[in-house]
Amino acid sequence: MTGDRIEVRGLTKAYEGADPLRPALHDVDLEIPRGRFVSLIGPSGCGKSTLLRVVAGLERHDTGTVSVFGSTPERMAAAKAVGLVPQSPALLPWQNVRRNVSLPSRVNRRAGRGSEDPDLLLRMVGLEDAARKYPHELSGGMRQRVAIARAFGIRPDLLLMDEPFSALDEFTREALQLQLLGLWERMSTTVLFVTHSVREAVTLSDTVVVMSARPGRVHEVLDVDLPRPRDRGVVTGPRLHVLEDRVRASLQTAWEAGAAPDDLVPL
Amino acid sequence: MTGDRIEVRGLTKAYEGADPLRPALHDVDLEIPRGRFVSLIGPSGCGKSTLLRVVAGLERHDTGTVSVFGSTPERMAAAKAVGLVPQSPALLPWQNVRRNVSLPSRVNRRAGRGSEDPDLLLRMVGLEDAARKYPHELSGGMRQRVAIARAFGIRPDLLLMDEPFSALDEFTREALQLQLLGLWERMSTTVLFVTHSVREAVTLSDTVVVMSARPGRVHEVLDVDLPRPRDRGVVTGPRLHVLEDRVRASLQTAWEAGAAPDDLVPL
Amino acid sequence: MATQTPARPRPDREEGPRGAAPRVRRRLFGIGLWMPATVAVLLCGLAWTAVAEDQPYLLPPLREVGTVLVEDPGLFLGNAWSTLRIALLGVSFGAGTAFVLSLVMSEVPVVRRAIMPLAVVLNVTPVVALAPALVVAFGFGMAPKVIVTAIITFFPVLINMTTGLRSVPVPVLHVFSTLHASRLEVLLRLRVPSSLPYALAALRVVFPLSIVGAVVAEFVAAGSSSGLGTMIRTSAATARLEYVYAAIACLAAMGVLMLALITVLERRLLFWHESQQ
Amino acid sequence: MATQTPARPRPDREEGPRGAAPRVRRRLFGIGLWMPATVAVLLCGLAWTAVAEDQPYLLPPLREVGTVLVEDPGLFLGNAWSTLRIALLGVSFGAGTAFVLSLVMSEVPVVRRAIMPLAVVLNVTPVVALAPALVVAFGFGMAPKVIVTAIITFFPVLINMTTGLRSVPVPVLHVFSTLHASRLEVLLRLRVPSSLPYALAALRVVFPLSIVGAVVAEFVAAGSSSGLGTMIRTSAATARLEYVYAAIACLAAMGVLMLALITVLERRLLFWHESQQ
Amino acid sequence: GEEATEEPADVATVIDEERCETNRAAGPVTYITGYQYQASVSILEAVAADALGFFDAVCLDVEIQPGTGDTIGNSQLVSAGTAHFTSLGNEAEVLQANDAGHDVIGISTYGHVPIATLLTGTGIEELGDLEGTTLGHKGMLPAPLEAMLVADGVDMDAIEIVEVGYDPSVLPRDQVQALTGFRSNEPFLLADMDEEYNEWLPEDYGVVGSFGVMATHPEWAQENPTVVEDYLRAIAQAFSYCQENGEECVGYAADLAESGYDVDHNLRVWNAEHELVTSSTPDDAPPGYIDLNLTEAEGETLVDNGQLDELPDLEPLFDPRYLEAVHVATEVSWPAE
Ligand SMILES: Nc1ncnc2c1ncn2[C@@H]1O[C@H](COP(=O)(O)OP(=O)(O)OP(=O)(O)O)[C@@H](O)[C@H]1O
Ligand SMILES: Nc1ncnc2c1ncn2[C@@H]1O[C@H](COP(=O)(O)OP(=O)(O)OP(=O)(O)O)[C@@H](O)[C@H]1O
Ligand SMILES: [Mg+2]
Ligand SMILES: [Mg+2]
Repeated sequence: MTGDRIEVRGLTKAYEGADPLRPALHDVDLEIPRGRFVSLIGPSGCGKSTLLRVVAGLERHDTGTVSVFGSTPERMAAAKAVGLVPQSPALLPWQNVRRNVSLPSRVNRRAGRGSEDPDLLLRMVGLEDAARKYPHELSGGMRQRVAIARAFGIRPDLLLMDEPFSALDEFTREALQLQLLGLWERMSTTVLFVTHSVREAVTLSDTVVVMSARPGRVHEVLDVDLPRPRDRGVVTGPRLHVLEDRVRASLQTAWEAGAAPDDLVPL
Repeated sequence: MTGDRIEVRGLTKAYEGADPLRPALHDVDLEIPRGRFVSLIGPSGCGKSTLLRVVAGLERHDTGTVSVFGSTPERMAAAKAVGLVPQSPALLPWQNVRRNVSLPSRVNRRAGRGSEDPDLLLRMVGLEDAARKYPHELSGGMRQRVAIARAFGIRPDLLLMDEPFSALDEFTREALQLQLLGLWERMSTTVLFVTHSVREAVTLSDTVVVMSARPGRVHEVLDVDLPRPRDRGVVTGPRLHVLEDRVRASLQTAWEAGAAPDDLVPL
Repeated sequence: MATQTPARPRPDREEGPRGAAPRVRRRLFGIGLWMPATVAVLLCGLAWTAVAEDQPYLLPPLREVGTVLVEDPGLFLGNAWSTLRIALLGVSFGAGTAFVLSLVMSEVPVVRRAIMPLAVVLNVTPVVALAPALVVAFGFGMAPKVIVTAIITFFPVLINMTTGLRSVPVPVLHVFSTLHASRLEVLLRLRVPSSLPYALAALRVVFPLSIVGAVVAEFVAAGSSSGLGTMIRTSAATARLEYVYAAIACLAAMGVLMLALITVLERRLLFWHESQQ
Repeated sequence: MATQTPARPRPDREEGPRGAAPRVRRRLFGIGLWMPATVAVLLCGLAWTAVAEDQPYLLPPLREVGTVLVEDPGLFLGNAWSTLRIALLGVSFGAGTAFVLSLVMSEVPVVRRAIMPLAVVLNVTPVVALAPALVVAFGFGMAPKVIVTAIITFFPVLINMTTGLRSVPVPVLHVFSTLHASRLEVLLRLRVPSSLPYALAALRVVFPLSIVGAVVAEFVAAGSSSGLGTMIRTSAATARLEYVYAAIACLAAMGVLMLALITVLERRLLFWHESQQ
Repeated sequence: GEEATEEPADVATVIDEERCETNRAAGPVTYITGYQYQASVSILEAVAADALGFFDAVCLDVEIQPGTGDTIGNSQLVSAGTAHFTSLGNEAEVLQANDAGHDVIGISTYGHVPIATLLTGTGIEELGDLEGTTLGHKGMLPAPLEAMLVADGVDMDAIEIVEVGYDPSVLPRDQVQALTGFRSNEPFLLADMDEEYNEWLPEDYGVVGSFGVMATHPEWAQENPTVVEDYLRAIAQAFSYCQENGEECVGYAADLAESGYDVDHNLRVWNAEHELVTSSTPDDAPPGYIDLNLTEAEGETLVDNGQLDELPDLEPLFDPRYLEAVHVATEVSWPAE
């Protein structure tokens, strides 16, 4: 039965105008049971964002199939069940923070999903003071937080986050990770999470998918069998470090597989 | 003598239209001797980017003085001695990667500074394959690397980097950190480096400046008395971990000082 | 809940970040704004006077133009109002239709492909040639003149809006897609606001253009007995140049006023756009 | 404000990322492009015929228009070339001057404040009123007509460029500032390319406008013995409507061609812009 | 407006050497037509004179420029020296041009009846019926027509006067009940449309008028009297030639008009106009003669309807001497013939 998972089979995608021998994604297979928290990690340019966009139904692919909980990505979106945090915050510059956050509740009302109170969302990401500011008056991290709050607001079935915490300091990041885990647990959301932080991938996920570049493909899928909730004890324990090291090692081989021999020369 | 350092004294800046009681920067004092590698770290929205822009002479300030090696930020720029990596990559969308990287060599030629070979720069950041791509065909991390290569290219006296590695995976990041240190050592560049990674701040810098928010101010200045070069032995050693923990502790107090009590509520 | 001072659009920021103390500039603001225009106008006045002395049948002495204006302001006001009404009605119809059409065209490519060539045909058809037919169809009233003005103002808005509606950042479009925003929602909540800088540039073009349109309409459409265009025409026919140029002065004043209005509008609507930073 | 724009310039992507297989659409591409326009033109033709039968004074039978065109294509080609030459010269001068002025104005606020009101005055002055004076000043040649066309095409370019030159992302400006790029370099390397979408929208407006300008110029400037405008005028006076509309058809063809050209230009110059994604 | 299609009409020089030199020394002479290359009296002759080599025969290098129909504009061009001769619609326009500050004088007047005509539907049986109806004109109600209406006791305030375009079909479509026109133009166009109409002629109401006036700059004429004389000489010669050979002359005009030409219609215009000239010229006067008495009467109509404040001194505004100098009795002196 495919109704309870995201299934990507033999996915290949080359961007138009790019070298067709080095597609952005090559023969990617991936299976994500409903309710899982899956991290994507891999070298820069390996196709993580592309994969996310394909799963969200935002990008055509060349061959292969993508099904999301037994339906197409498009139909998922129709139910307003997908929350997206793109790599760039993608805010509406002419609306203030509060209206940006409450945007989903004003769009596609017929999907009939309730949405969170924007003020609560802003408190969640520590921006209640900035509610009336406009995007051009925000710092980079603040913009990212607005995008996160916006995605949280629709209580999505599937949450696609592309490096959502990259511009945040460790403590804000940690606080938001907790918020994210809370949301995930309460709503049994499925999360596909792109990150560059091995530690973040391991502390948050059930599964870490390591990708490699040129062409973009799945290098290794690692299960994180740590108990939940991931409280301080778990997060600082030795098992975590072992896992971290395994992911890092996998990432290193992925990185070396993708990097051409003379890729990184010292100047 | 102020000729051999960057001096910021009593710097206060409030953006127009924002609450004047909570300026973006409040009474900031900072001294950076020439040739130092200084990291700025602090909660999101504490004014790191603003401080960087003021030092670069890109933003007016209300009170206080800023002098860069005994001259004004503007005169530094006139000598094309400042390399800037802004928080957003800020590439020219109509030029390909190679031309974006070689932009500094085409601009302000009368400053008469030589500049690096763009192909070498692209190899440095692992983008020689993407030389003919346009920014809209790049991944987020690739764009960031283009911006880094561009800033390296002018062999600046002062390098201002605003979270330059935030969108890069650990290994690419590490490789570029090495490149950066190499550049810094060879050219005795002064580096002001904004990061959210405590580990990055400690491994790279001579000094870590911890800032706190609301209003943005200097919370603590920590010296990193680790030997150079920071090879593997140093970087994995226990002294580093102690320092990391000190910075993290400082950052935590800074974060708590800035965060309003009810800032981050669980949803 | 802490209430924050809302960040508002800022009036004057030409000189970039490195400027003198802002306070001083504020003081000079008024002078800086009006001086250059005044000087330019004065210079033109001088040049005018020189030519007028040399070739009186080309340009009337400025003094006479002034006299005419001062002696019977009512005459000019009345005719100006008559022309302005046509201009405003015309630009409302023309720009309005263009706006709506551009929305439809941006959504339905077939419509775009069908309409664009027709719009071009309409645009290159000299209205002067159409005017008689319009009078036949709509009689001697204001209608044909309003239509001529509407035709003239239609195209710039259509073109600018078409470009503007397409100028949307892809990531934001993606967010709307995942929300499964309807095409209408994407249009109204994303494309239309994104196109505002283009729309306002178009308005800057077509508001003055509407005045020209109204004047030309008065020239060519049958049944014009009032309006500055009629005045220019009849005065030119009897070589009463001072009236011609007095009327042109009124037209110019109307145009400058309209542009000032749009600038104010722009400041309020586009405070978020990079062109205002 | 970094707008991230993935994806290459693709020729035909109206339907968003979720479309059918691209190959099939490629095949239909040609038809899809021409069909709607053809249908629209056919429909207009039918409407025309209906009106023409009813009111032969208003519209001549289409057949007659066609006959006239077919019988003496040389006549129309010659006159079209004559008008086109004026239009192209006029738009080069008008748009060129506007381009240069907009550069100067964007750099020197004083110049902007001095010139903008004069530009508005020029823009609202009905050129029809100016034409006789221009003939006196410049003789019977092409000059006065080119000037009239230039005046008409000047303003839209000036306005769009002024907006376009200001639409620069702040972070990129900052990079140029730290390089201490001269104002000229910022202008040429940053502002001008950034303004291209606006410039091309302006060209789309003013190229067809230049044709109207040339026609109107032929109407009002003495010494016009050739050109489609003259043809429209003299044929209308002798009620030879089939010539009037055949001439208008030529004008329309010229306008559509110009627009197609600009579309091609846009594809080549703006592949990087979000409006082309 | 270049010397297109120069016919190989090798007319020998008809004036003596010295005069020829004087004319040549004056350089190119520009004539701006009243309205395009319309085959009206005073326009067609110039076109024909050029094509037939009559100008060459008097050693003149004449450049013909098509006018736009804007007579004030034309007189402005003459006044500014951009052009040297122009055709004005009637003598009243000479007065108006001078009133407007343009320096032009009339040197010949071919038609001595108003060419303006009032066309009405067949329902209008007397001018009084126009009260309460709409009258269409093309820019300005011609003075002779207004004089005609006033002379017939029509209450002008009771007529709605509107400007209409060039399209005469507004009359049969009943958008206007009366339409001003030229005797040589609109009646033919309406006839082409198979429409019935009534035509009202001002002279039937005792209103005088004129058409086909050649004008030039007074000072320039004084400096170049032989040029003006010989110009009129060639025109006069062309007039008599085209009376016989209308089709040929209209053909020359058609050659000049690069943007299409309605030969048949223009031939009708020419025929109508030159017949009016002949019928309005007394047997003892040459075509083009100037009669200041008639001019004065015409001027009065302008004063009456307010287009002129007062009648100026007519003497300096018309100079018949140039025409007279090249005529022997009523015949143009053209020695080669
Ligand atoms: N152009 C602006 N107008 C008004 N306020 C601004 C502007 N830019 C920044 N601010 C405000 O100034 C404060 C500091 O912003 P800044 O960008 O310097 O933060 P930062 O330390 O770089 O944060 P981050 O780590 O999130 O990038 C923030 O509160 C922000 O809202
Ligand atoms: N719109 C596009 N057109 C052409 N090529 C593209 C486009 N978007 C991405 N690519 C290419 O596809 C590859 C994968 O890009 P993608 O953005 O998916 O990488 P990523 O894994 O998200 O990298 P990063 O960690 O740097 O964000 C890259 O080589 C990139 O150059
Ligand atoms: Mg990415
Ligand atoms: Mg920042």
